[in-house]
Amino acid sequence: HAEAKKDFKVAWSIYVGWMPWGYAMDNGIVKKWADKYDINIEVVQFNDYIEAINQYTAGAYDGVMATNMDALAIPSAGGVDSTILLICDYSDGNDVIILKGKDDLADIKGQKVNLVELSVSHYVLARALEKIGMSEKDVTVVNTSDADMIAAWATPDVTAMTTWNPMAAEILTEDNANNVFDSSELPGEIQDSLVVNTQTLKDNPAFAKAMTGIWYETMALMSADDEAATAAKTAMGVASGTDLAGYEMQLAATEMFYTPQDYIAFTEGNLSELTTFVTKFLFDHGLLGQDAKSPGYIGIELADGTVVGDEDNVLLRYTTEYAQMAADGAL
Amino acid sequence: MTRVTVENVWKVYGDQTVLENINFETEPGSFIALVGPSGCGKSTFLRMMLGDEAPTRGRILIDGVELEDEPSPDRGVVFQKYSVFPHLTALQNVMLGLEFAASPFTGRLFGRTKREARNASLDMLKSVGLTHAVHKYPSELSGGMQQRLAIAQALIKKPKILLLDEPFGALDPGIRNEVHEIMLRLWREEGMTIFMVTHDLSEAFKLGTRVIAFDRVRNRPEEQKAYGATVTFDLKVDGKSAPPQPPADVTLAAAAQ
Amino acid sequence: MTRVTVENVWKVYGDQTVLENINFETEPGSFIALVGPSGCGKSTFLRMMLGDEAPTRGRILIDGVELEDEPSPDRGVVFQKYSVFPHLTALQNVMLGLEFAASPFTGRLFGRTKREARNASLDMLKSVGLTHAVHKYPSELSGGMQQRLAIAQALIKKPKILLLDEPFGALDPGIRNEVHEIMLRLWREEGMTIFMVTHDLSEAFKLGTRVIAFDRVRNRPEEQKAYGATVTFDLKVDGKSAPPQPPADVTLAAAAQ
Amino acid sequence: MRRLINRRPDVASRFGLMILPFVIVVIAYMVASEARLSVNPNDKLLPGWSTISDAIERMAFLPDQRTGDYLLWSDTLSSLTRLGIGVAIATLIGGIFGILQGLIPYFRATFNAFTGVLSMIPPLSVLPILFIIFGLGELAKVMLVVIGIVPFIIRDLALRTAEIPHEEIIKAQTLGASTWQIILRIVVPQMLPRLIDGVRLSLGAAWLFLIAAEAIASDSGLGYRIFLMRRYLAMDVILPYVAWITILAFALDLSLRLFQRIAFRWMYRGN
Amino acid sequence: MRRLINRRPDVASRFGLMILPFVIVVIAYMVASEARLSVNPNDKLLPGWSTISDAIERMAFLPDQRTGDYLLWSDTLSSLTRLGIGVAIATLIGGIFGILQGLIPYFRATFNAFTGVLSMIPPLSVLPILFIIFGLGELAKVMLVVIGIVPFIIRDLALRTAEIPHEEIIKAQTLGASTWQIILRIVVPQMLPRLIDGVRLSLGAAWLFLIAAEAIASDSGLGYRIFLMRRYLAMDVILPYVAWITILAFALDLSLRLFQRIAFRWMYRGN
Ligand SMILES: Nc1ncnc2c1ncn2[C@@H]1O[C@H](COP(=O)(O)OP(=O)(O)OP(=O)(O)O)[C@@H](O)[C@H]1O
Ligand SMILES: Nc1ncnc2c1ncn2[C@@H]1O[C@H](COP(=O)(O)OP(=O)(O)OP(=O)(O)O)[C@@H](O)[C@H]1O
Ligand SMILES: [Mg+2]
Ligand SMILES: [Mg+2]
Repeated sequence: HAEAKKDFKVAWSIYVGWMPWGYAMDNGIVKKWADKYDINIEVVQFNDYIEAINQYTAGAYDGVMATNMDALAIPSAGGVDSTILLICDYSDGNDVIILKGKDDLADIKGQKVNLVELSVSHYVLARALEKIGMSEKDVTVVNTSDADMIAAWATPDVTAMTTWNPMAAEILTEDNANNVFDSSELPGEIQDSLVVNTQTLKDNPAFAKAMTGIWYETMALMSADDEAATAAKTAMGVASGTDLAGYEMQLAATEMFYTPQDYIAFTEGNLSELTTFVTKFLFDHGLLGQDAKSPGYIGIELADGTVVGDEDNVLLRYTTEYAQMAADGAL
Repeated sequence: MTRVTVENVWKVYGDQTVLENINFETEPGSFIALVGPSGCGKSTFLRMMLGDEAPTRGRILIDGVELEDEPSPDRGVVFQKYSVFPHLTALQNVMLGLEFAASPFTGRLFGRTKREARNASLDMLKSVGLTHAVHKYPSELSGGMQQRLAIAQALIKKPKILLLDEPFGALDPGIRNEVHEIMLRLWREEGMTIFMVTHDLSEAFKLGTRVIAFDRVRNRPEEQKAYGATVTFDLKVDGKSAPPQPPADVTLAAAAQ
Repeated sequence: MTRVTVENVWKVYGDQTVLENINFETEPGSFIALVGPSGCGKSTFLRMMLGDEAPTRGRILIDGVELEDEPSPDRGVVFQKYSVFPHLTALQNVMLGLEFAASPFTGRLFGRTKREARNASLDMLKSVGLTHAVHKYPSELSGGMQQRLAIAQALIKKPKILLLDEPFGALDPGIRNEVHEIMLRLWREEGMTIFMVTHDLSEAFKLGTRVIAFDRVRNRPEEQKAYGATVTFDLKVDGKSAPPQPPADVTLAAAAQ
Repeated sequence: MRRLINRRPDVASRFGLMILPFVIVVIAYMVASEARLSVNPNDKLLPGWSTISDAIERMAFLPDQRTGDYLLWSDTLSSLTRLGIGVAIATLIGGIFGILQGLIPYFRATFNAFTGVLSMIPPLSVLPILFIIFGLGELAKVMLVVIGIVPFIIRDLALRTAEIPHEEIIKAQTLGASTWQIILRIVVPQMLPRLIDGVRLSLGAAWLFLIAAEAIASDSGLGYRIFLMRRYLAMDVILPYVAWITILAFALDLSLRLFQRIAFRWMYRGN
Repeated sequence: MRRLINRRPDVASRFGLMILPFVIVVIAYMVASEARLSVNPNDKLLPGWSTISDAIERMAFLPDQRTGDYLLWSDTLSSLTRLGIGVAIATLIGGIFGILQGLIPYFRATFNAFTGVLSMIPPLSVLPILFIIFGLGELAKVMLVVIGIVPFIIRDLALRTAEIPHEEIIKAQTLGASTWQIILRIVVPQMLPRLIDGVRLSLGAAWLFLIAAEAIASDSGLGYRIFLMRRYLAMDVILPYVAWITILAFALDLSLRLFQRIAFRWMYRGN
């Protein structure tokens, strides 16, 4: 059912790499680009990341900020054909395994690990254990709400934790907290992306163009080395509940894709290998659906058109088409 | 003037027969006092008169027409308690019946009709001696005043029949006498038929033109369920101003269980 | 045998004087009937006798010793309502007083002491005619039975003084007569002093050896607050079996307000 | 020695006793805070008074750097608006359904079991469905409050309505009232104060659901702020917010009670 | 035509009316589900019956691949244990404080205002402090339930205790009872059934807090599972879990009521 529409809603939640969306909404960048293409775009902030993805999956939103892993496990596994329009950043140290009083990852054996179950943290833990020849069977996972990580750390019961920034940074200021593994050892595996409904995208290229325009204009603004950039980053820091310094610290653990070229170059790298790590994790945890017989149950179409996994069940796609337009100045 | 005919009325709750085979007919303008031991079914009988309950067998006729099967303004009632509305002042309580009749949708009157209803109600309150309390809420009135208010409230609808269920049972003896006088006067003026349930035999004989007693005839335990109370005596009282002496042949058993 | 002396007792609530200048002394073994209009302070007086309230001025002496300032077992009480404990059977209600005395910590008796308390209680229940109902809960008893139970419960503590606040006000006339007889018998047997508040003058004269009426003397609105009720008549009744006729010189005003 | 049960504190000691537990809590907090701060001067869990008062000043009396709002007040406005609308809707629905359910046998037969079952469902567990049905704007938050408290209000009011003495209903009918007139002139006026009682009883739950809704999808409100700050364990902000919510809850309760006293004098006249 | 208020459905139509709203809800669900599934056969929001019954079979009757547990039952056991312990503790504390607060003037003067304030604090907002005091294990979850419902139970019971007719207390004293004996023999036995009423009224809140606690830090329990499944919008699991919680809540309520009837016959004898 091909139908062009005028009103679009995109959901985002507070995370270092996505703060620019809020800034763009507050400062007229969204409106400017929407007007340019004669559409309306509302960028809506969610307090709860999962609720944002659920809303998108249920069809209430046209786009959402999500990691590649969650995009695959929630909308794609739920039959909603989704496209990664652009990758905002990848986690380069934002996700951290922290041990209390110990400084070697191997010491995690036998401990209870507090983390948000089935989230990126869980993935980082699984990958880290894999790297040192252990598996999840060697630890006990305790599901803990992200909002309570810091308070949880302060209790004596909690000795091991996997979480992300800003909580991780906050916890690491404690003397007994040691970073034993972080996502900088998994470069590119955790991609924070703008995910949109594939059908909507097909029917409304203007929407994709506007979103791409918004993003790279905001990126240009904040990556410059001037007062405007500082002001923008200060605003983003405050909006996420910290300040400029805190926000800069989080940015340091994030590989932002400030330009379309960064993104395009990334997709031309080992993306297909990276996705297999993710699909394996999801398959192992039963998150590809009850019908999934192999990690490749859901096909993932890369930017160059190749498909990882089942070609007949492609439900997640990467596209660089619009980033390329941005790179070419064609928006 | 109204004639009530009770024909072979039975009332059974589940497997418990409460009343059996009640038969009588009243003269127009009678004041019937109903007496009987506690639990014998006096209130049940009044509820049937009201149309709140239906007889299990038999029927009740008013002027030859069978009773409506739900309460209606031709049969007013005064209970021992909860007879007036606590959220309305005395005046509002009395006006209520007039408002219901004249204003089906809002249940309230305005302007001239309201003034008329108000005046009629004030007259009625005056005749029960509540002129000084028209703007008080029931919780501010004494028990006797509340019962007088309840009577005024019922009378303003000019019911053909007035049903009273132990209306004065909770009052002090002195106050009770006062209310008796008012009651008798209103009864004479309005010419309606009154049924009054009471536990007090002297009250029954003082007010009633006829005293009817309900009682169970069969009282052995195994008979308790199957048999109910019926009319055990029925006596015309002549000369209403006679002293409140029960006639010698009437046993007190009916009032004391 | 107990002598109660009431000396110049006043009771004031806030700025409302309820009782003023009450003075009398009772003979040992009296049965005092207290009458008076509603709200005149009869219950307040009983509460002071109980020690539940303190007199604002004056004092009450028992055999020359000032009252304890809280309820104690030498003064038993029966109220019109809530006099027995709904969660205990008749027998348990009566045993309770014995258990309190003998078992400070658990409030319960076991073994032999329990059997003794039980037998004493059964005797007491028998003397008020409740032998067949010893294992029933109060909600299963009629009003008259509940009041007899309350009396038994109070008497088992052998109080010097028994205080009754309209104990029979809610009972049917027939039942009331029965309980009167029981009451008189127990009073004679136990030889205690009884204070009974009642609204019913004939009851007062039937049971009392002395009838004391409280009433306000000054009733003008501006005097309402400053002046309370006091003793307006005080009459010895001789010959307890005399018919319940109030003496000619006593106005009924005290009972009817 | 009088029995403990008969001893009553005088006015002065009553006041002293009343503030005693509060004083103890404050002292306990101070001691614990002191202890933690002496180990780690940057401890965020139990901040000292000065940190807290700084935070209060920042939130309540200085404009936010980003938006220029005074955050405490704009959060309060958002939350109270949602709460107010939610409670108002719940009161309206609860009032209508409660009265009909308590009064009309056919209505009761239809809805009694249904509201019973509804009241047993924990609303938090059906949040995703609520958000889909009501979208994610203000409506969803308001509706969570409504759905959270309306079954209670209905059931409470239906019980109260059924407690109206049967005599009153009969009496009204002998005065010629129709069902509609009975509802309008007899039942509603007597049930309004009870409805307020029901609303007062459910205010606690209403706050709970409001905070839960704001925690999940919102960008302003007291609950939003608390959950945002929890990510940083900024107890210096959270504690004053909690205290503020408590004060607001108290004030709401009090004003409902006052309103009840003033609007329904008949309940309080006489005895 | 009789007035609507006087018309009563007979047994058959009463039953029909009772199930009517449930039938309507089920049909509405089926229609909506059908509509969504026809657009996207993998839709997770409103799964069809077969998907749901598969999920029920998987959760209730097949062992989990990873742990070998039957998840529904192990979750139920965890949750009911926590709920049971929490409610039991709250009942004990609420019983003791409620009775003392209702009966002893000095106690009331000390704690009345305090429990009033406590009951206004939304417990979810002070979670970090609870974690510090009670850790993050089972204790914390149980304590959240306790703290969530205990102020209500105390206040409810204190009110009920204060409603015991003054005459009874006086009478007990004239029978020679000390304060302790009054509590033991007069007040406690009469308040136990009321306490059960209070507990029944607070069961809804108890479930809510249990679910919230399990959502925050847990590795089993009904609330844990619902919030974990929420991550994947697995409504095929969430809906049966919600239904199951509703059934459990009903069963608990019913068994408390039955217990009350059996244990406190004196309340139900006679009239
Ligand atoms: N709705 C009912 N269902 C079953 N039994 C009932 C019902 N109403 C009354 N009864 C029974 O019918 C009998 C008569 O009750 P009723 O109230 O008419 O007595 P009464 O003569 O008015 O007694 P009292 O003098 O105490 O008011 C009683 O045994 C009562 O238990
Ligand atoms: N605790 C109190 N505080 C203030 N006023 C009180 C209190 N107790 C009683 N009163 C007032 O004292 C007066 C006497 O009351 P009391 O109950 O003693 O009257 P009574 O003679 O027993 O009346 P009744 O015959 O109606 O029982 C009344 O006006 C009452 O309002
Ligand atoms: Mg009756
Ligand atoms: Mg009195």
